[in-house]
Amino acid sequence: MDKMPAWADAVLVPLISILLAALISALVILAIGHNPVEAFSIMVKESLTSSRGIGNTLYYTTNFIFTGLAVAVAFHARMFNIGGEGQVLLGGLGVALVCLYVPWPHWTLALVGATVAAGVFGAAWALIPAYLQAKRGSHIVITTIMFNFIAAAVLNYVLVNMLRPRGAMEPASGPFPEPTHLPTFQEMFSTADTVLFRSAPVNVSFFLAVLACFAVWLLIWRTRLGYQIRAFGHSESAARYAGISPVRITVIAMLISGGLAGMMALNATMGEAERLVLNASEGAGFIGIAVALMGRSHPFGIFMAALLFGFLYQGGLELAFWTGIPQQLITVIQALVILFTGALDNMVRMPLEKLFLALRKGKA
Amino acid sequence: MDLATLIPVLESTIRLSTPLLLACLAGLFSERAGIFDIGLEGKMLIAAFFSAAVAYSSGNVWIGLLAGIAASLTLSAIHGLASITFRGNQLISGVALNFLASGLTVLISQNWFRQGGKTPTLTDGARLSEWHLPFADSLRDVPVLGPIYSDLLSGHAPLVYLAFALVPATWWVLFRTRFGLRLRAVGEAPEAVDTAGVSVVGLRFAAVAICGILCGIAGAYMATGLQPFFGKEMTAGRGYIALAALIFSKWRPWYALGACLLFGFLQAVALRFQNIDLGAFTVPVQVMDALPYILTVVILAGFVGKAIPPRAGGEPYVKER
Amino acid sequence: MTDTPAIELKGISKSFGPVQANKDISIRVMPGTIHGIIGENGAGKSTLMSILYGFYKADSGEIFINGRQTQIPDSQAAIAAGIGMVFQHFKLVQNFTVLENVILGAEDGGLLKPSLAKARGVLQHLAKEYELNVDPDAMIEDLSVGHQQRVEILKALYREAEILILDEPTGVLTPAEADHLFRILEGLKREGKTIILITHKLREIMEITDTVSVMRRGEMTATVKTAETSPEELAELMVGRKVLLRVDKTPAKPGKSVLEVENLRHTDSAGVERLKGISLKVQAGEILGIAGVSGNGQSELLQVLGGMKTATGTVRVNGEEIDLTGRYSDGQSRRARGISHVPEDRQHEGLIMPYTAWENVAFGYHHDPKYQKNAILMDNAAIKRDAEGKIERFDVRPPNANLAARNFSGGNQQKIVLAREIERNPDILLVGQPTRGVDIGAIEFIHQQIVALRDQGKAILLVSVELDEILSLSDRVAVMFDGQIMGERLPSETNQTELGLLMAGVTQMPDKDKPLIHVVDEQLDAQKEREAKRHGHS
Amino acid sequence: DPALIYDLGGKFDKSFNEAAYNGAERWAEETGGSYRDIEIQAEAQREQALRRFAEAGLNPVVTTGFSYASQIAAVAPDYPDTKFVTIDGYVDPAAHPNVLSILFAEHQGSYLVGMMAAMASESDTVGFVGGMDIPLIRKFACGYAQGVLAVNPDATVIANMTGTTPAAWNDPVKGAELAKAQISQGADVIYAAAGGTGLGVLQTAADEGILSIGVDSNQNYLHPGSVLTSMLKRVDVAVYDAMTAGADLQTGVIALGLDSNGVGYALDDNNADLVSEEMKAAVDAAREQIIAGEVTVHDYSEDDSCPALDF
Ligand SMILES: Nc1ncnc2c1ncn2[C@@H]1O[C@H](COP(=O)(O)OP(=O)(O)OP(=O)(O)O)[C@@H](O)[C@H]1O
Ligand SMILES: Nc1ncnc2c1ncn2[C@@H]1O[C@H](COP(=O)(O)OP(=O)(O)OP(=O)(O)O)[C@@H](O)[C@H]1O
Ligand SMILES: [Mg+2]
Ligand SMILES: [Mg+2]
Repeated sequence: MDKMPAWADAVLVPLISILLAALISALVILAIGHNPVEAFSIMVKESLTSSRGIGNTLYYTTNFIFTGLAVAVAFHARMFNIGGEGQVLLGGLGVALVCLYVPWPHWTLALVGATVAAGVFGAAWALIPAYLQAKRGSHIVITTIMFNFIAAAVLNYVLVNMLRPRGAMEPASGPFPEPTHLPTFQEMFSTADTVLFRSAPVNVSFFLAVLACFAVWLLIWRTRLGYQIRAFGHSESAARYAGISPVRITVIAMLISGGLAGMMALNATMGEAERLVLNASEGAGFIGIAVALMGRSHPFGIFMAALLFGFLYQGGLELAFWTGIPQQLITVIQALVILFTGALDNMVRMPLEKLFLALRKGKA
Repeated sequence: MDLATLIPVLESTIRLSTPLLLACLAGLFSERAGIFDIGLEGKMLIAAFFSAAVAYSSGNVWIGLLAGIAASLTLSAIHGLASITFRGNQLISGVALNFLASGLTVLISQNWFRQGGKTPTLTDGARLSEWHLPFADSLRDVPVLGPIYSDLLSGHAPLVYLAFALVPATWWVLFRTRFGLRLRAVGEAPEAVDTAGVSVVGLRFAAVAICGILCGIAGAYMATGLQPFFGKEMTAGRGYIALAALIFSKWRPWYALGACLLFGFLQAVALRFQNIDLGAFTVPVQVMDALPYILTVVILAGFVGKAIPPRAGGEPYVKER
Repeated sequence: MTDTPAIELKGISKSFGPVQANKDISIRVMPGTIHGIIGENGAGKSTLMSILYGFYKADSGEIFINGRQTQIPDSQAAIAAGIGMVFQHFKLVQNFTVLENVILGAEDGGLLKPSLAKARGVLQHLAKEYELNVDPDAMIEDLSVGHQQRVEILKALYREAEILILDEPTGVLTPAEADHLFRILEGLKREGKTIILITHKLREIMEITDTVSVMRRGEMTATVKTAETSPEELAELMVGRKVLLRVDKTPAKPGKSVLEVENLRHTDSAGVERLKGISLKVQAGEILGIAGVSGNGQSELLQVLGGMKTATGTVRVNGEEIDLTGRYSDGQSRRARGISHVPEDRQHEGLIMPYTAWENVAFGYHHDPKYQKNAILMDNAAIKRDAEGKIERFDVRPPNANLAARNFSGGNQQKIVLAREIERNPDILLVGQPTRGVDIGAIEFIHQQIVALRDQGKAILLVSVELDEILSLSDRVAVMFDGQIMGERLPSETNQTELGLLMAGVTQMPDKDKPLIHVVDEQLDAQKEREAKRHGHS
Repeated sequence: DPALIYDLGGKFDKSFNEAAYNGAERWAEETGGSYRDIEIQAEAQREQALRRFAEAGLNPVVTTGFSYASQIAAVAPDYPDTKFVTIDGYVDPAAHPNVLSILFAEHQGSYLVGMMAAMASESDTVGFVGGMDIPLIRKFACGYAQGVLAVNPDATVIANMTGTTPAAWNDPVKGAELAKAQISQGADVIYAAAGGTGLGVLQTAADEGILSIGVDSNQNYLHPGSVLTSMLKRVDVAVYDAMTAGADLQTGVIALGLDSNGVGYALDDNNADLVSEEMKAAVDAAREQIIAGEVTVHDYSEDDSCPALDF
């Protein structure tokens, strides 16, 4: 028997938490001399009410879904993968190599090839930390932090000394050839007379992200591997009793996690920039931690959290555009949202539980 | 490597290690009491800003230090509220506080100083001066020991000596005092502490507060000692490295010293020896840059083995489900 | 004796969310008596005592200590009121020494040194007075559960408790240790201390208590003088129906040898040899009981046979040798060989506590083709159906397959594990501590199931620290000590005393007037010394 | 109205972006006009910001940083009536008639400050601290090293990079350590081209009593008497000019070098005592020679190589 109905826990608690975060954010906006009502309405208007705004929001959402899922899969096996940043960078490298050096006839094939490459490269970058954790007990938190730095160095070297077109100023690869360009929502959904999602970077990889959500859900809750991953995550000794190999699960879970992180690069590299740039991950690896935690490691929750963060990113740019409020305000709002929905949720839940218990007793 | 090259490297090691060490000891107190803290970075950052800002405004570095500590303590209080009082997720709380510090410091700094997140440069009394140990000048010419004493050990900011003194102090507090006994117990078995008639909540808040104070000192040292100003994001990921050092040291004070010195040393070496020319080819700067991190992984995998955190770490203490 | 009760609880109620653990409970305990409390799993015994000790806060009700109304908002207040409690799940810091655990919360002054010195002295004194020997510098995690319990009692005595609550103290003790505990309790009673004893064992209630209270479903159903009642009556009060207190079984009809173990050796990760050449044989249709003080290798024996640990030596199942170190030395392979395993530690091994009951029913058998929908997906509906059948047949309460395992009481958790393992119809059933912490109603049921499986001609290896259980279930008994088999007996030809001595590694009877516990202690000390020496060399 | 989009480092980086900001502010002050500006926080926002401003009718849209080149190339055709300016980026003028690319000859300016460094150095060892190992920074370093060697062929140039993550541009503590490392290796003049990290280099130089050289903006004022000079990259002028020209802006490609005073070295009250007459004379002479084509400073980005320094 639960203390309160499931819908209240799933909807009411996050909702009130977000309202609290918004309230404090409003105070911060007031404190720096702006009008919070105006600020929020700009954010909502420019990111959720036009197809273009939605398109921009969904672009960021796509990134966060991938990195959020990556963190979540590792979490289910009780591992804290802080290495999303590095895995994204390597995934980007995989995408770039495949797009630059394979003569793809059509984007569909290129997408398949690049997805595989992104996954493989991201997974490979997670493999060493996973192996060391499984075999040597080296704490995955340290090794993945270290691998983020190492990945940055690798990418820096590769871009500056190898992939950069001769004489180019930018530490970036050359542009990917035409056939690898992914269709954007604008190309997909616009008709002759109405242009939808004008110039928004959102592209087919969004659907890939949604697919990944579903796949992860299936994996974790419907497959034998997921059953074993969760079992191992809950209790290593019990896993051993059941004949689930800790080494195998640790490595597989981290490979999947790294692969998912790597796939984020599809969106940013193949979908948006159409070349590999130095900072392809843009901190999404870290946002992914917050997204996974807020989404309670459930793909649906991750989708919603990614949407929220996408909204904050897009709304933040628009806010800066229309009011000149610095971008750091958005960072503060993000922090407050994470804090209230993810860490202070019991502050809302506890009184609600009492309320529902009292209501139930009143009825009984 | 001869002494003349070694000493500057080691000096640099000391400077680079100090913020790591303070943050690492901060984390040690918190995590030994069962509260995981990946918000070390944010606390250092916010302390760096407030210490520099207040030191600048007041012209007194010590008032700045107090302000930095107060700012860091505020974040600690939020972390405590979330993870102790409301039994929230400690990792999320830490992540959130890192974001909060990163945003707030620049926002406030811009609001106050209008220098794009930087504070004005501190001068004179607003800046942490260096301490010269007694006889440092007269002993310099003694072979070997002279330079070690006068150049390597002397001439650091007082907070550096404090940081290193805190290692034995931490050890002593943890293993020789009542408070330490209870603190370690609450991180291992809070129910044992509870049934022994000691407040779990009180102990954990105390630990989190100590963590805040030490992070505050770490941040203040960066923005008033190592550098006489605050620049945005100036902690540059050191909180995460400190966290790594903490796990590396298996939550033990002397090992923490070793781990932080190691990280500092590897960085100092990497900074000093870039573009090593091996004749046939030059080792690219990126390799040297990544070297501290690669070596950390190697050492971790080769020698350190499994690090077992305090048993009750990361879990809120819940009596009634 | 006065008329004022040492403890009086009036109208105590407590609910955990929607669960009402205590309902309007009142009880009086006279000073200088031993008061027993019995009740099924989940009846609310631990909750009531935890309220008295200030661990939980009651929703309503009053507490009187020595006639004075006392507020007990936390354990500090309880300690101040002279109450000490030994919890069902010990509240010790595993990697602290005995001394550190004893002084925790009762230190004198800010520095540890004087506190430790003082405690060392007091402990020496207490040890002499109550025969409570433990090495004050030993780490808790290195101590046997029996010794850990002594530490808990020492903690209470160190705080000068006048009222001592013990929650299922004998669940983990050997008979000798339990006897010893009772002598200590009687000594304490003679000194005028008041003792509350929670237990599932009616024999203990009859043996030592002055009065006994019975709890059922959160309510206090009766309080009677022990002298005026009988085990049968108590059992009925507890469960609400008549209970068979003895196992009903026919003589075994052993068939061919199913499990053969030869010279089995296992060394743990710390380098200590835990199994030192075990050889044994179990035939179809018989129960081989392994008795022993916990920590003498029985756990490792089960774990090796169950595929959780590697070992050297030979194990044959139905005449075929099985892999003990390589690719196929895991739980999956053992199950494929027809070995089922009810592990000793259901909470950390046998079940995934956050998993639902139905998910746990597939645990370990998640490869079973009948649980798969296709090559990729599991057939959750099939598992659920299977689980519902098992829940019904094994009378798991509440009969809700969607409830997480952690929300079942210990006895019902055990039934889930048993249902899963027994209904596999294995050739061999490994079963460890099948009734630890389980109430008598459930014990009866579990014993019946094990015997029924035997009667189907299966081989059963039973490990238990309960001599009662070993003696009543087994067809043959082997005693383990220090990683070796000390001897084998037929239940009909041995008794608790002989087995108790074998369990302590004593193969010949000691002097008449030397208390058994001393012999046991000496033996244990000698063993520890040997181990320390070995560690020193390595 | 014109618009200005900063690079990821942000408006107040104390060097490059801030120079652009200063130019825009000066324009606004002098003309009383108003402009819009924005700091982005993610790669994808580059294009978004460009479009936003173009659609809002702002003209010209000025961007700072080489990273905008490819985005402008993608966006410009959609807004033929808007003029785009990329500072440091290069967009093909034939394909994009509404884009102005402004390139700076940083190697020339760096060459001059390199000469000054060599002349001011007593130890014949000078240092260079770069933010990250990227081509632009190599261009700075390479020009600098050539200048040093031109004055003193036996001089040693110690060139270090701060790191490989974005934090490399914001780590004054590491900058300070790099400076100290170079000092211990004998350097007594250090040129910092490392954003916020450079502030730590300048600070340390001041504390340790050696000379430093600032970059992009005039940073002489930060530590008067310690900053030998600053390599000026007149981004402010470029922005000012672009905004002044407004919608009538001439597009194409402009290379701003010594000849057009697009780069140079800073001389003001703060460093007057540090720059001797001979030094000034030598540097000015070199400047004339470079303008006249008598001396060529090798541009790293031309062929990805540097005759004076290994990377
Ligand atoms: N901390 C808790 N939070 C929520 N529910 C609890 C808690 N402790 C006990 N309960 C519930 O309260 C009821 C009474 O539990 P209690 O532990 O007091 O029983 P018990 O009589 O001691 O049983 P056992 O013989 O198994 O020890 C059970 O339904 C149990 O699930
Ligand atoms: N040593 C063994 N002897 C007999 N059967 C075995 C042995 N090991 C595994 N099996 C059985 O073979 C089947 C396949 O086992 P395997 O471990 O290859 O599973 P799998 O296909 O890899 O599944 P998963 O990846 O989900 O673990 C299972 O039904 C398992 O019980
Ligand atoms: Mg398999
Ligand atoms: Mg109980």
